[in-house]
Amino acid sequence: MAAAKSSGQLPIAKAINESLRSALEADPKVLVMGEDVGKLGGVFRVTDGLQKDFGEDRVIDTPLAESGIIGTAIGLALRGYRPVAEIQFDGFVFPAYDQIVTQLAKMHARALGKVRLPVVIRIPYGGGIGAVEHHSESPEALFAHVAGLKCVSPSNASDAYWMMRQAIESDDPVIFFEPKRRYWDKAAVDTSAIPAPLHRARVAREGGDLTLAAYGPMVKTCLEAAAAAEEEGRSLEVVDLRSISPIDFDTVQRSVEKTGRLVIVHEAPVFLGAGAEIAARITERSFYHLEAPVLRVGGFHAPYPPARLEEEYLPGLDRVLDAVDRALAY
Amino acid sequence: MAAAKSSGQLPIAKAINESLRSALEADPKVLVMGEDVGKLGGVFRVTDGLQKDFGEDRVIDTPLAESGIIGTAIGLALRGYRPVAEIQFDGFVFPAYDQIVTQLAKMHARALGKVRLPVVIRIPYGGGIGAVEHHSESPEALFAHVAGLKCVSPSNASDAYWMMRQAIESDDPVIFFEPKRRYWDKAAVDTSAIPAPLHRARVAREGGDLTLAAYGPMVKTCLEAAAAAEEEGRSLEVVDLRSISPIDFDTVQRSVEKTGRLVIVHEAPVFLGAGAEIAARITERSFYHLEAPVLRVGGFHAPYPPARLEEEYLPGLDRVLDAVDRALAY
Amino acid sequence: MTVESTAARGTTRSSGKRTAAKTPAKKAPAKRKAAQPTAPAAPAQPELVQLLTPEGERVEHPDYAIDLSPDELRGLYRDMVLTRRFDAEATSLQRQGELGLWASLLGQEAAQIGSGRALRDDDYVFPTYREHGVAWCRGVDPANLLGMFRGVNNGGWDPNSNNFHLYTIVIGSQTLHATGYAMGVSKDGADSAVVAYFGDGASSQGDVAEAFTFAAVYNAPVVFFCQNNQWAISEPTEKQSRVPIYQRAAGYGFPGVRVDGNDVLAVLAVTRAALEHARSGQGPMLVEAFTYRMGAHTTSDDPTRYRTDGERAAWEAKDPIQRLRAYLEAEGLADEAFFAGLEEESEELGRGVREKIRTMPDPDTMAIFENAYADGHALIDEERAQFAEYLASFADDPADSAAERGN
Amino acid sequence: MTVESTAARGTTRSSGKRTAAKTPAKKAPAKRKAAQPTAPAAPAQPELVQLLTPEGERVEHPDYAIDLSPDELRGLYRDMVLTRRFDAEATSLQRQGELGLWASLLGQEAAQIGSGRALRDDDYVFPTYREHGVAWCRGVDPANLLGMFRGVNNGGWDPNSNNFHLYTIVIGSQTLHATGYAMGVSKDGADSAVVAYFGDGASSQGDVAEAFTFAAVYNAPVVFFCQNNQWAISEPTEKQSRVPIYQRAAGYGFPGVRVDGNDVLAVLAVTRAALEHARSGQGPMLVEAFTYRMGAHTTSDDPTRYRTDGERAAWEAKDPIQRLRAYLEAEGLADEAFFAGLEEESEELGRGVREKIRTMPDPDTMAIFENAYADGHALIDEERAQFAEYLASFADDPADSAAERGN
Ligand SMILES: Cc1ncc(C[n+]2csc(CCOP(=O)(O)OP(=O)(O)O)c2C)c(N)n1
Ligand SMILES: Cc1ncc(C[n+]2csc(CCOP(=O)(O)OP(=O)(O)O)c2C)c(N)n1
Ligand SMILES: [Mg+2]
Ligand SMILES: [Mg+2]
Repeated sequence: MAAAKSSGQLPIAKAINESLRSALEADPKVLVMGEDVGKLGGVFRVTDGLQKDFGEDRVIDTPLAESGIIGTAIGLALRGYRPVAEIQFDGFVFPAYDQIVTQLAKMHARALGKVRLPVVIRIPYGGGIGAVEHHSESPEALFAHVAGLKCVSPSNASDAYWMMRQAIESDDPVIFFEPKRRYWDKAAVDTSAIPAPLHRARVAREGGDLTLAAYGPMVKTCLEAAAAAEEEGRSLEVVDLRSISPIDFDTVQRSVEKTGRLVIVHEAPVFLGAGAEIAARITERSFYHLEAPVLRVGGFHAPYPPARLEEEYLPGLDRVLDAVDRALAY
Repeated sequence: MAAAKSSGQLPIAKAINESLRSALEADPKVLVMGEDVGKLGGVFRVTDGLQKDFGEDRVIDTPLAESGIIGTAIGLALRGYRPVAEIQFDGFVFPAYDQIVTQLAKMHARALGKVRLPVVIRIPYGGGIGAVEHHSESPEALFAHVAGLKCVSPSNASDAYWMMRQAIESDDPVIFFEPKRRYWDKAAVDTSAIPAPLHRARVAREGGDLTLAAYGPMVKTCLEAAAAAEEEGRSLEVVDLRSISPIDFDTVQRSVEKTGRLVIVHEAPVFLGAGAEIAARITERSFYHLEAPVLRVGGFHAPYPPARLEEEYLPGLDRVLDAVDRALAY
Repeated sequence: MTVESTAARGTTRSSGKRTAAKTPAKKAPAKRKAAQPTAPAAPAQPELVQLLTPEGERVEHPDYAIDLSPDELRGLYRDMVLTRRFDAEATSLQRQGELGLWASLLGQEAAQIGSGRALRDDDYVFPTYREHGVAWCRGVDPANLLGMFRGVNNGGWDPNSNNFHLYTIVIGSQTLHATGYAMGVSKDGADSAVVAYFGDGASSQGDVAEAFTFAAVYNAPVVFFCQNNQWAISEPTEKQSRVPIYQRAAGYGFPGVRVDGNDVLAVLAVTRAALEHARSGQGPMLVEAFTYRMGAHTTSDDPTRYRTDGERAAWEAKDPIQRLRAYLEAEGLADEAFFAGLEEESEELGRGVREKIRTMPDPDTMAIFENAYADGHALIDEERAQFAEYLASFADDPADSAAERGN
Repeated sequence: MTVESTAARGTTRSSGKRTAAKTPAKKAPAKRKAAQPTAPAAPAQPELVQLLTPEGERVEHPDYAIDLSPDELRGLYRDMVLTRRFDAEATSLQRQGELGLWASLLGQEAAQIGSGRALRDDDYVFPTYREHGVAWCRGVDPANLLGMFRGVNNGGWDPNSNNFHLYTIVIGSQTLHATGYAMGVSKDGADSAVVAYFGDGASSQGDVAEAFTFAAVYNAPVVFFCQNNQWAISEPTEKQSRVPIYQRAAGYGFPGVRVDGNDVLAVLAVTRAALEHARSGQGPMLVEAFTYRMGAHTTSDDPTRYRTDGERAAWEAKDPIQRLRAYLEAEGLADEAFFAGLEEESEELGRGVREKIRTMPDPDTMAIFENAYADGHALIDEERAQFAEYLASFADDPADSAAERGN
């Protein structure tokens, strides 16, 4: 437990573990629940050791029923608890979709503000781990479109730690998208630092020629693309959005009005993905600053492919740089 | 039954009824199923009289369970049937969301094309009828984002008739969004005409100054706005998209490259709504033709309001014309 | 027409079918009994817990007993009468255009008052959209219930003021909320209980099954209270289950019982027992109240399309209010003054509701943007500001107003 | 290591706990029996249908009988042995990196072969992701099952070739497909039956409950076959239900039965009866096969985190293959030549699978865009074209290739 109080290099999975641990310690109302989160510590070990230390009453193995997990989490929140519910993989959140969009998202408004539902839903999401079907999806747009929810996705261990604490402290429901293929990426986590606001974007790398905007797993890809582009003499700015609902358009706009060009990258399908909204809104806000149309790099309008095709399917360095080339060609 | 074989003025609800009737007559594999679709004829009477004429075996009152309705429709389709499943109201589709996005949408690809799921899901959607919560939503973006589904929405009785026939004939799953507040709007339906392709947009009114793009219930609003604008000397072109997945971008692009300006209107929330995709893509396609950013008029990022506020919430003539003014001011 | 007229009419009309003598119901409970050769202690369905026959005769049940004072009995009667009156008032307000919709509880008064009066203050209720009688027992201002049906809000009372959650429209969802709440009660070490109301139709929803599973696995103190009113809009119960719904509980590992839902005494006794079961750490229980929706599903519904007058008539003979009145009268537990006073109180209630609803203000336009989030959201802030500016533009430029544009 | 070695080891190891004599299992079924004073006809759980004890002794059951020829008995044994061998081969292919994942059926051979061999050709199966033994019975090419675990497709065999639907990963969903399919069978007037496989964990999913409801209401000819292998990844069955799962059926209005899932004869008999029940118009039935997942949940799982060696050892004593072998040997129904021949056949099977998998081609990149739609979709066409152009650009301009950019 000492680790939680100090700084150090942590992988994202462990940073979330430490964050949950510190939240469980700080507030007796915080609960962790989900399938296999107890003894097993979750299939990614994100909740490793928590049940041992906080007991079965606070770290709860649930029946295999996602609607039941979220529905009872809502009931627990109504009773004054702050449940952090895990959905085992992105593709398994849909049985709970009704409870999330119809109940969790709307109950605060339905009650004219008289009840609050501080529920966090953790979803390991995205591809790149060579998994079978349903284990590699990026469904964030399906939640961000829905009013009443907030959606965030950290790209690094420090954000993972702090954003989880902030999500748990939020009185609104937060869908916490965990970039599963980056779970083992390490970074320094200063657990005593004062964190940036949960929904604020961050300029992860400065540049002048073009802005790359991304969140979660694609931030690393964009940073690598920016490094590669630098060798070709191009200076790319990388914005880590961190939050998908709300989106910090101000930060993106500032960057775009400096660079004049924007490429948005996400694993989720391009069609009606978060990039569509960013493109539309930034074009409206910065119409006279844009020297090229906002371009998007992301998934295709096809089911996530089998693992042997995912490397081609997922946006990588080359596809990002291809879009950069095209944007710069205007 | 004679009506189905002739032309005449029909309200949309009745046109769909006639379309279902003719499909049930034409193909013994067509089934109609859902809550209260039998004796009651559905809460909007869209299936009125069908059970009486085709029997309980083909027009099936189901248990009150949407996941069950879609899940068994999938099984029936695997057995060779062509089920048309009704979801009673937009807000009640979410319990079936998992079956729709995880099974219905993906099974054809999962089977490498070896099975087909010709399932139509009818959803009366949208607001404007003074209903209680969950009866006025526009969730189409949540389906259009998902590969494997097709989404359409007719704006008039003739399209309602023909598009339903085409949806039933499609070997892909089709989500058929019925503009419930226009159910009683009448138009001529020529049941012997050769229909346009299901996913083709239609220029509903020609104009030169600006393009309005809409689908379903908002087409009428846009046509009214265009008429009002004409009195002010402005010539608006109105594109009825008809299909939301796929979207006929070519038709929109042609119109925009003529007018130079585009306003998209839908009831669904603007944030990550279909308008975002159209704005992003048309801006990319027609970057040098656009004299103003693509503007969007739609719902806010808030739960659909109680009935006494819906008139203000819903895009109406004024909000459309306000956007037109803003677009023309560039 | 008095608030009790439906009951009276019902019994009168149907008593013709059930007895040779056409004596008005109120006057002749004994006659009706005489006309039925079977012992009143044996209800038609052996599995149905009953303590008061449709004719108003007290009978005993081996597992469930009740002993109420005259005051308590009159209280239950009063609750049912006032609830029915409120409900009738709401129906007529809908006809007058004051409400967009109303979901009447007509016929289900005993199921709701009986269960509602079994509750302690610290118990918590998760209703559907039809629990006006339970709301009454919880002390929720009836006018508050009308807000969502009028279209001024989507609920909007404070659930924690009366431990009565908001109405839930999406079928079955609330059973999971109730279960989660009950899990929280256990965690707190409290001995409160939770009641989840749902309908016969709702019993088909996956959420309800999941609620059964969670409640059983965590031994949560929740009573699942199913009002089987025979219909889910146009679908009879056979479209949801081919066995009695209460039997479902056993397969999840907790007891289920079917009670005569038109017998307020039996419902009270059974619900008390179920709550005690939950409270004492024995976990969930399922109560199926066998009752009847005497009116339309909602004011938008037309039940003549799917059911017969005869069916309704048969159920009117089992009217929950009428049978308690027959008992009160036969046992001399209430006099004319009581009934007259109640009549007046009903009128008063109706008048009060009418006035409140007619003066209920429409929400402010900008309320569209309120309460979507507890901690705010940048997009909503932006949209609120843009919309306010848009609205203000009409004030600036009257020539550009909606009226001008003919809308 | 032979294909039967797990079974042999298992029984040997655990027999020490169960009997004083350390005699190797194969040789001494009688001894083991003698060491257990209770009559072998009385299984530990009275509700469990058993026809062959763990020691390999034939017992009778009042409701379920079976009479198989020596050929049929040897056939069942062969099926189980080959299935286990295939499964072991897949596990080792995963360790060698040929598969991304494998979900082993080790221990569940009797549940799968017994039920699979009860089927007629025109019956239809909806499996989970673990029904390799059922697939074997249906004649699906074992190599086909590996495609999704290798990551070359998401299933991809033609379900209608063998009336064996694709594997379904999202828990419980397939029970509704099976029910709908069975509704279609009824509509067609056919007398086929449908089997929906699911797990103990799956029993908690709302979809499964909805499938029960639909099947009961429409009297669909579907057998719900639950392999209760005691675990849903790390969660024991108590986290899903507090009563035996087969009991759930009664609450939905159809029969449920628990069978010893490690007894291939009992599973065959019970499944035949259930299929006959469905076929003959009596509607659905639930079979709970009480068995054990002897291996990890999948090759990604580490069961030492949540269960003891002792538990596995206890179940190894009930090994499905070993008990049938004991019976065959004791009754003289199979000789050394049979076992040796089978050993060879197993090796052959393993070799064949190994070869097929190692030469299984990766899909073409452009397969990403195939089969998303049956009738095409403009957006996919556009994206396919753009992507093809993008890929072609590397060919045009090698200086701009991925290799150059260090990725
Ligand atoms: C998920 C969902 N599907 C459909 C509906 C539409 N609907 C409203 S009430 C109702 C019938 C409910 O029947 P029951 O549960 O028996 O309750 P009752 O109305 O009889 O009190 C239906 C289908 C809904 N509200 N929610
Ligand atoms: C809807 C859904 N939630 C979670 C998972 C992840 N998951 C895969 S298998 C499994 C356990 C299944 O247990 P059971 O039904 O008993 O089948 P078994 O694996 O034991 O054969 C879980 C939780 C899933 N595949 N689908
Ligand atoms: Mg009902
Ligand atoms: Mg299992």
